[in-house]
Amino acid sequence: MTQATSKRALLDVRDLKTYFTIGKTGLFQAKSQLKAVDGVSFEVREGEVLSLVGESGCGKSTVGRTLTQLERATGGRADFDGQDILAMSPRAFRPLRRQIQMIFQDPFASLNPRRSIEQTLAEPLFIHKLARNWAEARSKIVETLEQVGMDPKVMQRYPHEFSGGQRQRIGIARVMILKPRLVIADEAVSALDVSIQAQVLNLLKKLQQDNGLSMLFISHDLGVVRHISDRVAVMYKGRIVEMGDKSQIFENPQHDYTRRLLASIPRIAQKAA
Amino acid sequence: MFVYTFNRLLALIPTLLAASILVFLFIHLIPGDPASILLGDTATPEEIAELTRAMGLDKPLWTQYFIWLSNVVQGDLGTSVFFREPVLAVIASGAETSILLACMTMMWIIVLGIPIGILAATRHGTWADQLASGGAMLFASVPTFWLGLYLILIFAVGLGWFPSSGFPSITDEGGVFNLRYLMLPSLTLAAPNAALIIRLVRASMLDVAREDHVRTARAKGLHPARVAIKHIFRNALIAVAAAFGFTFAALVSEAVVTETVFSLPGIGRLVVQSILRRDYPVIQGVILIIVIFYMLINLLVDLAYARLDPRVSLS
Amino acid sequence: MSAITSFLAIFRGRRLATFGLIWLLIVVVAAVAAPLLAPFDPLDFDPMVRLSEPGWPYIFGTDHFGRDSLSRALFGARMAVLIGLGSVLVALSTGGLIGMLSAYSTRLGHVLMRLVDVLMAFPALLLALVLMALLERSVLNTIIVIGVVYATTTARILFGLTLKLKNEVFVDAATCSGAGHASILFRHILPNLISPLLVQASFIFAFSQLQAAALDFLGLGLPPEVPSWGNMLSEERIYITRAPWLLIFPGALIILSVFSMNLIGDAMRDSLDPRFKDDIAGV
Amino acid sequence: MALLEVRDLEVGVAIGGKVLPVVQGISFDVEENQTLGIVGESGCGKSLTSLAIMGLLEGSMLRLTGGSISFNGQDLLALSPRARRAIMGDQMAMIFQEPMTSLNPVYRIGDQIIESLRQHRSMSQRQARARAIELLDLVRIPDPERRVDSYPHQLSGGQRQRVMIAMALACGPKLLIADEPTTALDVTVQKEVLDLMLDLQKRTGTAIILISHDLGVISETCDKVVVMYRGKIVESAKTATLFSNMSHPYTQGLLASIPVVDHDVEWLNAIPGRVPLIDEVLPGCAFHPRCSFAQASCATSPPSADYVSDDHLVRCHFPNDRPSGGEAGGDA
Repeated sequence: MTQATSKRALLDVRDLKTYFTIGKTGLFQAKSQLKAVDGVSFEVREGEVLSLVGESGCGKSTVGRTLTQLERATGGRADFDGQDILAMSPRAFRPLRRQIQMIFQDPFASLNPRRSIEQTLAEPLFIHKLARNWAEARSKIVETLEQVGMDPKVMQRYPHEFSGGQRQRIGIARVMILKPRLVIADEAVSALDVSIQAQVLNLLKKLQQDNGLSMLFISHDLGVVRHISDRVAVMYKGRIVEMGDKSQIFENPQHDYTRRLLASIPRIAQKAA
Repeated sequence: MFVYTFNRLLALIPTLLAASILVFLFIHLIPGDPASILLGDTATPEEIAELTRAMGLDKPLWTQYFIWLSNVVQGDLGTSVFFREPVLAVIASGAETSILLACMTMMWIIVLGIPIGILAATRHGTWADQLASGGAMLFASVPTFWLGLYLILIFAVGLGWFPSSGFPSITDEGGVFNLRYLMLPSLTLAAPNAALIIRLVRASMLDVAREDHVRTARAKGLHPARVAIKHIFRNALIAVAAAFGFTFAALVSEAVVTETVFSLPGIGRLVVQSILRRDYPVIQGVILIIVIFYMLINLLVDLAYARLDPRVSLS
Repeated sequence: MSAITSFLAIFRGRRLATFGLIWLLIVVVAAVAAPLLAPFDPLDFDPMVRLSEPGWPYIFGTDHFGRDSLSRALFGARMAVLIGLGSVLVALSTGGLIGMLSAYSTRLGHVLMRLVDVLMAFPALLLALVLMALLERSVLNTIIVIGVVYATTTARILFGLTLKLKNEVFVDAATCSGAGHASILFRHILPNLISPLLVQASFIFAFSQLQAAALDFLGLGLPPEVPSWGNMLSEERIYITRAPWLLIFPGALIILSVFSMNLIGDAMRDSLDPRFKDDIAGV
Repeated sequence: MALLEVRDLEVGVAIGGKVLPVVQGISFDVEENQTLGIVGESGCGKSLTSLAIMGLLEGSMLRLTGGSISFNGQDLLALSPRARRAIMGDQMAMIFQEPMTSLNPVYRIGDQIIESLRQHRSMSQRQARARAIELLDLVRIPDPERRVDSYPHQLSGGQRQRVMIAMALACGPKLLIADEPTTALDVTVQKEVLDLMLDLQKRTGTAIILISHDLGVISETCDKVVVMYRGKIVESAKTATLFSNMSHPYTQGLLASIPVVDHDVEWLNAIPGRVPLIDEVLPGCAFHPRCSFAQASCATSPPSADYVSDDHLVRCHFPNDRPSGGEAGGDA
């Protein structure tokens, strides 16, 4: 774990707002707005892991989805390597997607059931012209699958033949094969059983360290967050209420909500340890 | 509830207007001069000139549409070529038969479809279920007119239990006993639709039975029959209610065939006869009325749906 | 190859559906080989043998023109398959495309789905009748009319399915990989629609038989001289007491075919992804 | 005699004409006023065990294939369905994992509580309604007089779970089975709901079986713990004993897999591999393919469950030949 403070910001988010229009059913009904993300600012520095932590509905996932243009931002800016990615058209943003990749929560839903692992992993390579033919693509797929701890022989198989943990590894491979600079992990280990979660968490941490990745790690699980992050931002009702180095957030929390969150976690009373 | 209904009625207007444009254009899609189409082959040149002036047929299409629409709103759907009577009166004369037939059919659909569907779902996988759902699918595969012809052959010609054709009004001699004329037609019309409802009740109940709250109900120690009716069927009813709109549409379509088989003086047979007689004003009028009626039925279905499912917000 | 084996796997343990599949294969063989199988010309009439009972050489008997019922039934299978496949093709290609595109592009969807809503305000057979009132009685027109009627429901169904698929996480994942609209629509969404489309196709095939027969019966379907099961019923209905076999054979053929197709559709629907099952209203 | 005595419980799942065992030889006791925790990962059979005890297995592919369940001195499996239903929801109640879907969406929450009450107590509608309001108040639903007429979708997840608890407690059960009651809830809400359950237990003396995948939740709430792996109990002990002296490699691995909030760990000591599929046949110890202490005999002969100390049961061939507790606990 490096001392990240000296490093330059890779992603600089300023006053990000994402509002959703909801509940227009009748002609005479006013549209109402859900302010999912309401003025959030943070930066992700080169090679660091910043965690966004909070409870359901706090807007943490929407931040990730907005930064990958899966949702449209209502306001604010997000400079990636000096360019405001929120202002870009989808077409202009497309080449940048290679550098900003996302890992999804549900390993069962994030892989297309009708496409083999090989097809799934080759697609981003061909889109971004990182492979000119299948032979090149295959050698990269083999390399990446080995990197995530999967047997490359599974390439021809389809997602339903794998367990949740294996699918999440494949999802990580899809991200890593592009050699991105920023990885947004949205509850990437939440759907997994504890013993599998530990494996995947170790893998993510190793990949991050080995490749010097910057990572925005979105999670509700404070234990997981402590394990993987350098810095932590606590979100509550669409805003960041506290942000700081991991040690500060966990050892010396300032905001009431952070304290309440930390106090609510069930602890294991383990005397002999 | 009121506001919701009002909103829904307002929301119908654009669809209705669009549908009315299609209905209006119908006359213009027929090759030939609209005035001679509307007046039939026997029209004199004076009559044609008169209608052309009255309906603005020499004016642009959209002017014609507004003249037609304002006539329609005032209840003037034109004059039947065949009957030489206002179209509305011609349609009205068939309304009693068709409405009574629809009501009796709906009764059969509910009386047969729902209990058999519940039975099949609660006895899922047994021979009773296989008989009910397989039988239902078989009935849904029978052409309506074929079934009607054989019902006539067996119950009217063979056994003589019911009359085979026609329907005197219930205000005529015989009164409500005249409804026996509608016995075979309503059963004919009900068969495929009841079959669909049986399948739907069964499928929806099997779906609901897998939901978590049913396990909660069983964990309360409720009798299985109570769980089946109060918790499973009640929730399955939401999906079934939604299907009643489609059932009505199917009913209207098949009524055309059934009324023809049984020679009933209803609107359905009127459509077919008008098509064969090239009585276009009547065709146009009937379509318009059925479309309006169908939309209102769908609105009722939506309201019922909202009542059945508290998650659908009415405010 | 694996597509065929997985299709056949659906029928394992389903005796009725297997029977349906076999029956439909028989119908298809009859349709293809009708000229070879038919003992007589289906249009040839012989007043000497009118209304003969089933027996030899007229296995299904003859109609009131003295035409051989079996030969007409075999050529009728041709019409059945032609109308079924034709309606499916029309309905799926137009309705499917409208539904898929409308769901994928919200702006386009608003306009197109309104149109579908308006068309759906006309009950199915009524819409078909009205269209037939405007058109000549012909095989092609019958196919187009039935196809258009089911295109509306198909559009609705595909609209719903595509909307669901569009919100799937794997579509988000593909977007994040940089996939464009065409790639998402045709590589990610469409392959997941194939099975639901096949189920929908089987139900349309079944319903089209009933609709075609009803149109024939009302005198608004195929031209009267065309040997179809519906026309056989329609023309001979007044002989129901004198020659009941004239209605039993073609009636049974229609029922068996529709029933078989429904059974197959039902079996296929059961093997669908549970999320998509409710969208397809078959029997 | 304990309130609930489960002996050699077996549950099988019928797939393609065969019945595969998914719960095997489960035995434990639950005393009044006591909380028993059952912990394990998905597919270990913990939920099925609870459904079998409650009597909710019927009507699916699952079968109770053996064993006995004695509740309050009665042999539950010998009872008629009618007598069994008289106990369900009255002396024995259950709450489930998904508060969002476990209540019937079409009925008001008050009516759902009243249904429970009137099923087992002769009460007028008015009395039952008054009692329902009391119960909602007891589970700390604000403004119960008004909330009693709410529909489930008008409540938050935490509130719905409180309603489930109110419904379960309606008839004052002797045993409450809670199957992952807080898994779908946020941590702050989880704490409130768990505190509520323990508080109510203190007042009523209800025994609780708490099923969870979360060792933290188990550690904070239970008196006794049963650890399950692939349908069998691999370790069981008093909570204090278990957490200070973990003896089964799986339990140790499970603990080592959890990233804790209170101190930093560089690498988690994860259990390698994955849970075997239900149709995989493993003649020996089901955990041996993932066990770092496994020896040749582990693959061939199934270990029996033996007491390593008073009340501390371990199913392992070598429960004492390894350093226990901390070593695999992965503290850095």
